Amino acid sequence: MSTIYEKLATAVLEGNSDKVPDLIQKGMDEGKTAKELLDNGLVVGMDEVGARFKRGDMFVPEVLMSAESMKAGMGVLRPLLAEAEEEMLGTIVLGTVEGDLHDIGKNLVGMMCEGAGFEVVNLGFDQPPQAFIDAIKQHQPDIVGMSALLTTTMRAMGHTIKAIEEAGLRDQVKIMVGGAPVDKEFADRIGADGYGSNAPAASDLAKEFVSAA
Amino acid sequence: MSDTLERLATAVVEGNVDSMEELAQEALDEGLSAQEILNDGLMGGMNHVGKEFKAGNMFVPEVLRSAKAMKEAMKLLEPMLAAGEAQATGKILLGTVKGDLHDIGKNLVGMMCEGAGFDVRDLGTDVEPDQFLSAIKEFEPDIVGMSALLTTTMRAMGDTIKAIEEAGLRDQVKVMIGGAPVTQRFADDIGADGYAANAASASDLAKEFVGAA
Amino acid sequence: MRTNYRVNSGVRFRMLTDDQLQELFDGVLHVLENTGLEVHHEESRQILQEAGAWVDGTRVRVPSWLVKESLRKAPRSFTVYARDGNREHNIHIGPGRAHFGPGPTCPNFIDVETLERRPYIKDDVSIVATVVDALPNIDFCESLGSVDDVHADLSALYEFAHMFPNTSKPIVAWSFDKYDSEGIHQIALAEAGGQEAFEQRPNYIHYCEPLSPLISTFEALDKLVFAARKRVPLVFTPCAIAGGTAPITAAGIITQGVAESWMGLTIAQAIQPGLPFIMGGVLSVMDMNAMVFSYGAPELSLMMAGVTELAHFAGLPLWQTGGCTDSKTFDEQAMIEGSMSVYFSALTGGDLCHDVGYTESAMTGSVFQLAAMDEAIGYARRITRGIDVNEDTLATEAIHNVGPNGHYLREPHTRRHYKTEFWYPNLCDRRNFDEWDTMGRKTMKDRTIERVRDILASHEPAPLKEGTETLIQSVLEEAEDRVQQDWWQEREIAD
Amino acid sequence: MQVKKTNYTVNATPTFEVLTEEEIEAIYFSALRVLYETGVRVYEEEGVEIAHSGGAIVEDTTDDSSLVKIPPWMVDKALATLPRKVVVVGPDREHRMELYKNQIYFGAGSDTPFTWDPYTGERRRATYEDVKNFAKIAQAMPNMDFHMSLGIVQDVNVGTYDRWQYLAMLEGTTKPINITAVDLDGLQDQLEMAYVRVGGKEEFEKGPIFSLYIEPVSPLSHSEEVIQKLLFATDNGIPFVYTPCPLAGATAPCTLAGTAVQALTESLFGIVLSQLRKPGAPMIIGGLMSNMDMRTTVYCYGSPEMALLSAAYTQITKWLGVPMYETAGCSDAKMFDEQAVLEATFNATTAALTGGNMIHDVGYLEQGLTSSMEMMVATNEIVDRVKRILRGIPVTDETKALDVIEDVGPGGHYLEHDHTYTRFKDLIWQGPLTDRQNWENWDLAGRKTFRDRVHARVLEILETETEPLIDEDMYKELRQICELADERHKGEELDFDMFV
Repeated sequence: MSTIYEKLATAVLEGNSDKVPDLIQKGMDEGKTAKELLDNGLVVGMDEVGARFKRGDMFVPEVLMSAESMKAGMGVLRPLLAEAEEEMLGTIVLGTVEGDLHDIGKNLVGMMCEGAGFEVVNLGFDQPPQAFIDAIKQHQPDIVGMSALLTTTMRAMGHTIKAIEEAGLRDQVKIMVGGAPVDKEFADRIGADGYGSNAPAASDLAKEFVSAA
Repeated sequence: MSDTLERLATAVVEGNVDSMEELAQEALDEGLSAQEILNDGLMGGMNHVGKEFKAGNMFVPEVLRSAKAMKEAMKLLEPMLAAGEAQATGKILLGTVKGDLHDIGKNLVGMMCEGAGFDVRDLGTDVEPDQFLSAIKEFEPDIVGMSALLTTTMRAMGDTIKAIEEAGLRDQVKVMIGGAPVTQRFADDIGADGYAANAASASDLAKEFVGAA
Repeated sequence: MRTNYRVNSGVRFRMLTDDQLQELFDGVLHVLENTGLEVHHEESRQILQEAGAWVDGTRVRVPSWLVKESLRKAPRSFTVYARDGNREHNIHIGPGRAHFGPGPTCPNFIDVETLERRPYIKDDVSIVATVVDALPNIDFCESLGSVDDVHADLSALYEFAHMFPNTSKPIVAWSFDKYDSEGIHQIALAEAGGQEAFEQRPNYIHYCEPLSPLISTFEALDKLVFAARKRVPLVFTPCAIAGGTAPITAAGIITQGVAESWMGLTIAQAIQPGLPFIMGGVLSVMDMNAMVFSYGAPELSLMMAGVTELAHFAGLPLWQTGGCTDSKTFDEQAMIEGSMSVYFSALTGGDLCHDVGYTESAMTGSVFQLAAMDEAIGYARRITRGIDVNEDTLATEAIHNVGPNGHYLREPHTRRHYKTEFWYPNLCDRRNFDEWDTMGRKTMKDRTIERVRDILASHEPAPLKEGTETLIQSVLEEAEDRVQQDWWQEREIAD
Repeated sequence: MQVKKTNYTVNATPTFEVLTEEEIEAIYFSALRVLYETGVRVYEEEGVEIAHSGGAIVEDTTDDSSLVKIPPWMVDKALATLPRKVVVVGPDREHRMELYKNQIYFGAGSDTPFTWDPYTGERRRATYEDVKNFAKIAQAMPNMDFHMSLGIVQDVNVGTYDRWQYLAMLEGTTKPINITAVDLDGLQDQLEMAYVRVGGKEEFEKGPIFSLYIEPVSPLSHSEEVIQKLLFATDNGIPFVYTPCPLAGATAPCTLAGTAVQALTESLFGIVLSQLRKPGAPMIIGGLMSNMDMRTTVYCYGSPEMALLSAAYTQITKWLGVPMYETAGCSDAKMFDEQAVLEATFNATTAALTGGNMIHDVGYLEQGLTSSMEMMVATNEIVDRVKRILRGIPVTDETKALDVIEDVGPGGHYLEHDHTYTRFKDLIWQGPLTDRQNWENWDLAGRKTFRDRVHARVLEILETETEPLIDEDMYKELRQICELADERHKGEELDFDMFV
């Protein structure tokens, strides 16, 4: 017989969103805490998903199914964790910067981060600096993620970071950037805290940010 | 160099089969000897052909056309050369060994050697060791060339060399071998004097053997 | 519901029209009837004469009716079976299906450890067969070399004896003469369970090669007669050189090459009506400066496409050629040439495409070229599979649901199709730069070498039936006894 | 007497198709349905207004966009005036593309952030000099018929890099160019530059020396900048490529047929809008259609699905009667290696067989993020091979050579025959970079690989002194347009250099 943790991890791995809330309920009935179910169940499942994806043994649609089930689990656990005053993974505000309508990469980052257990606020595409500033004020995120697909709009990332600085909010958030023409050097140049070369890397980076914080 | 000789050389290079006899006659009429025409006109042309071929600027059908052109002129010159002291570069006996009907590589070698001024006798394909022996006795070649395209018939080359040895004729001739599966190692193994990777190098090797290189 | 809805199952490629094929077909009949071939095999000449051919010394001319009758007897579709009953390894030859495998008789081999070129040896046979067995897009086996470290007469027999245990994919067996063929057949029968069982489920194909221009050699026919009597499916393929041993024009070389192959067809069908016969040949140009028969020329693909279509027009399967190169090493030229010929072979549906893994114009066999071409074949097969167009794949509803600015990553429609609609590579790398950089900037060559070594370290082919291994040993011993007196042996001892 | 054949059809070239006509129709009518029932989102008021007054239904208008639904009859009407043939020429008027059914032209791709430096062997950000060098390579390649930048010029201002890019290309090539523009202002400047290059507006209108690349965003979204460019190009007689880049499985349906439906919907909207604005305005559709690799999330530039989808879409454009912008000569490999040419061989062969007109992206590596001069030179050779095959198999009395076969007879050879001598140079393809020596000679010559030879060729081209293609005065004039643009856009730049 597998334990409730194993069942939860398996449900996440298999992307079984319907089953996850039931399993959490069952775990609570068995006397497990929300924190235990998260750390020993859901997170273990998602770690395996990440490992398999990196090896090329899992495909994006499968990863997203797993992310969905993780999100479903978090939906149940988040209020309980808050109640227990447990530390949660945190919140990410995401957006594609002004002038850029490409947002598939950013959407993928959003879904992967949700899968990692973050609360994700997705602003959409073509977002001016003010939209980021408003969102930071409203959602108090730990991390702001920006993407751009064009070299011209990459510049808008710089402008956005500057605007955040000027609004006095720069110290509250870690900023990560990404998008096809972006690289580490550019991220450093515009004063971002990090760069994710693709969606899984961005999600790893986000985890790093909050664990370091 | 006389203008006529230069034209002869050019005609050889260009493979102007039809104009050869006329040009050769013209040269004779000018008082040039057959040997001069051969050495400075025809062979000059063929040397150029050889160089161009090696440099990748001329192609087999063109080389053969040049050889044919030279032959045309030789028709006229040969009786005179035989009468005088003149000699061909050397004599070569060629054949594809017993069991092998592949002809193309050996034919190429024959044509290339003719182009280099050799007197070539071609025994054809599927040649028994005995046929080589009687031809050596009768034709008295400087060089015996053998080819084989099949790995099975390769060893018939060894048989043939052995037969030549046993007949006591080995010292009279240089033996060169070739063919797609043949290697230098194999040539050494069966006691051949040389190996050529293709028709052009076979003709070079032959020249080396007779000290004309 | 739709009607009058015609779809392309896979893509459609044509080099020639039916009018042109009919003209080529008539040209072949003309050559066979008027020019004829030199047939260096007395028994075959007798068989041909009895069947209705005109024999004049060694020259044989075949009347058109006899060729057409032979074509009618030969099957277009048949199956060659895996020795172990693994259906995945069976080959169903028939319209629209292209299969791939290595070629035979290269004198050299690229050593798997040192990566250096050296003579092909006995141990290489099992390496090739194991790699063939493991590669998903390689369908049949040949040895990629002539074994150098056994008696020269026995090279073909040793090849078969070492291929057979190491792959259950059907083997196309090459041999020097009838004696090899007998030994090979004995081994195959032992595994198949006797002659009758073999006839029902043949597990190998026999390969014979006549000579261009227009010569049926003794060995080729001697083997053909043997194979036909034993009902072994047969490949009869000349290797004609455009401008050398055949006309330089594509139409000319095809005409001559097919005439050469159909002489074999006529003899085979006279001996064994209905014998599966795979028409040849290997048609390409000679590089007129380097003087090599080119295995990488675009003309190879061009001429092979033409001859494939003529074979299919006449109702025969074809022995295609591809995945080979003139390059001396594993480089970009090898990939360009190999990929292009593999692609055209797949496009024509040429039934059995061999010489995959040849480098250096057939002088050196390479399992690395073979493994890389496995990837190219997979690629080609994805293209030739074409695009399904139906209500589900047209996806108008999915498009409507997602709408402007949405995405499809979570759509059920995507989940249903992403595994089958897309091809996933083994050797082509699609990581982004950072990951590729972090992982050591490996080229495709590096990955190919790793993959081959992985296969050799881990792959285990299906075992032979009990007793077959013993029989193989005794066949080899018998053969060794037969050739013992040869001079070659003396040389070996002298060394 | 040899009677000439009648009732006899010849394949002068091979023929290749992915879809049947019925399948093409199924895709087309599905696209009409999506265009009418799902609609497309348009982020530009004037565009919405033009569509609306032309008969489109406009719904769901927000502060920045509207959903526009086009009834099928509008498409029929637009197709009736759409030119079936588009011509783009080079500034020298000698290089020329006649874009219509089955005509094939190969050319580079544009705007890669990175490039492989041919001297250091390192991947780095592209500069003005790189773009100029790429143009020089393209100029030297006989099978490259048009050009795109193969690099974003990143050692100049970001907001005006497009003008510099065009100038760099004009310095290197006289072939037709497919430009990109940062925005409408950038397009206007480049048109000015083109006028200078050919000697005035009228000369340009006689034969445009560039076409414009416009990329709507999948799925079904047409941004402000895209519509502005479309309208400007239409008004000014600039042929333009309207090319969505749908990504099967991510921004388009996972099935290739579904991706074709969506791409066609996006293209058709462009056609309708351009023809409403100016009946007869020349345009080219098609573009980059590929799939997302579900194991790595990358946008594949070397997948078989890309080749296949491009081929299918080409057939659709042939059926519609509109020039096609195909994709080939590109790869997902990170550097120029065996994978790069494997993928390019397949996609270039497929594109050539299909007959898509403007076949772009030659020289792309790493999913279009990096360009490589080696890749372009290698692809030139691949295309040359394919063109040999495209010549097909002529079947005539001369080529069948029955008499020659009879003359030579069994056991003879053809090397000396006139039939061979007169034809071999034409019939046997020779590639300057392809090696066919035997082992011994190759070994002696230093065991050079294809990569070595290609690299040497690249350096040879770069280091060959050539006459300037534009004179000093013209260069100054062109340069001034770029500098004025820099001045105007100064305020938009960051207070530091982004890249250099």
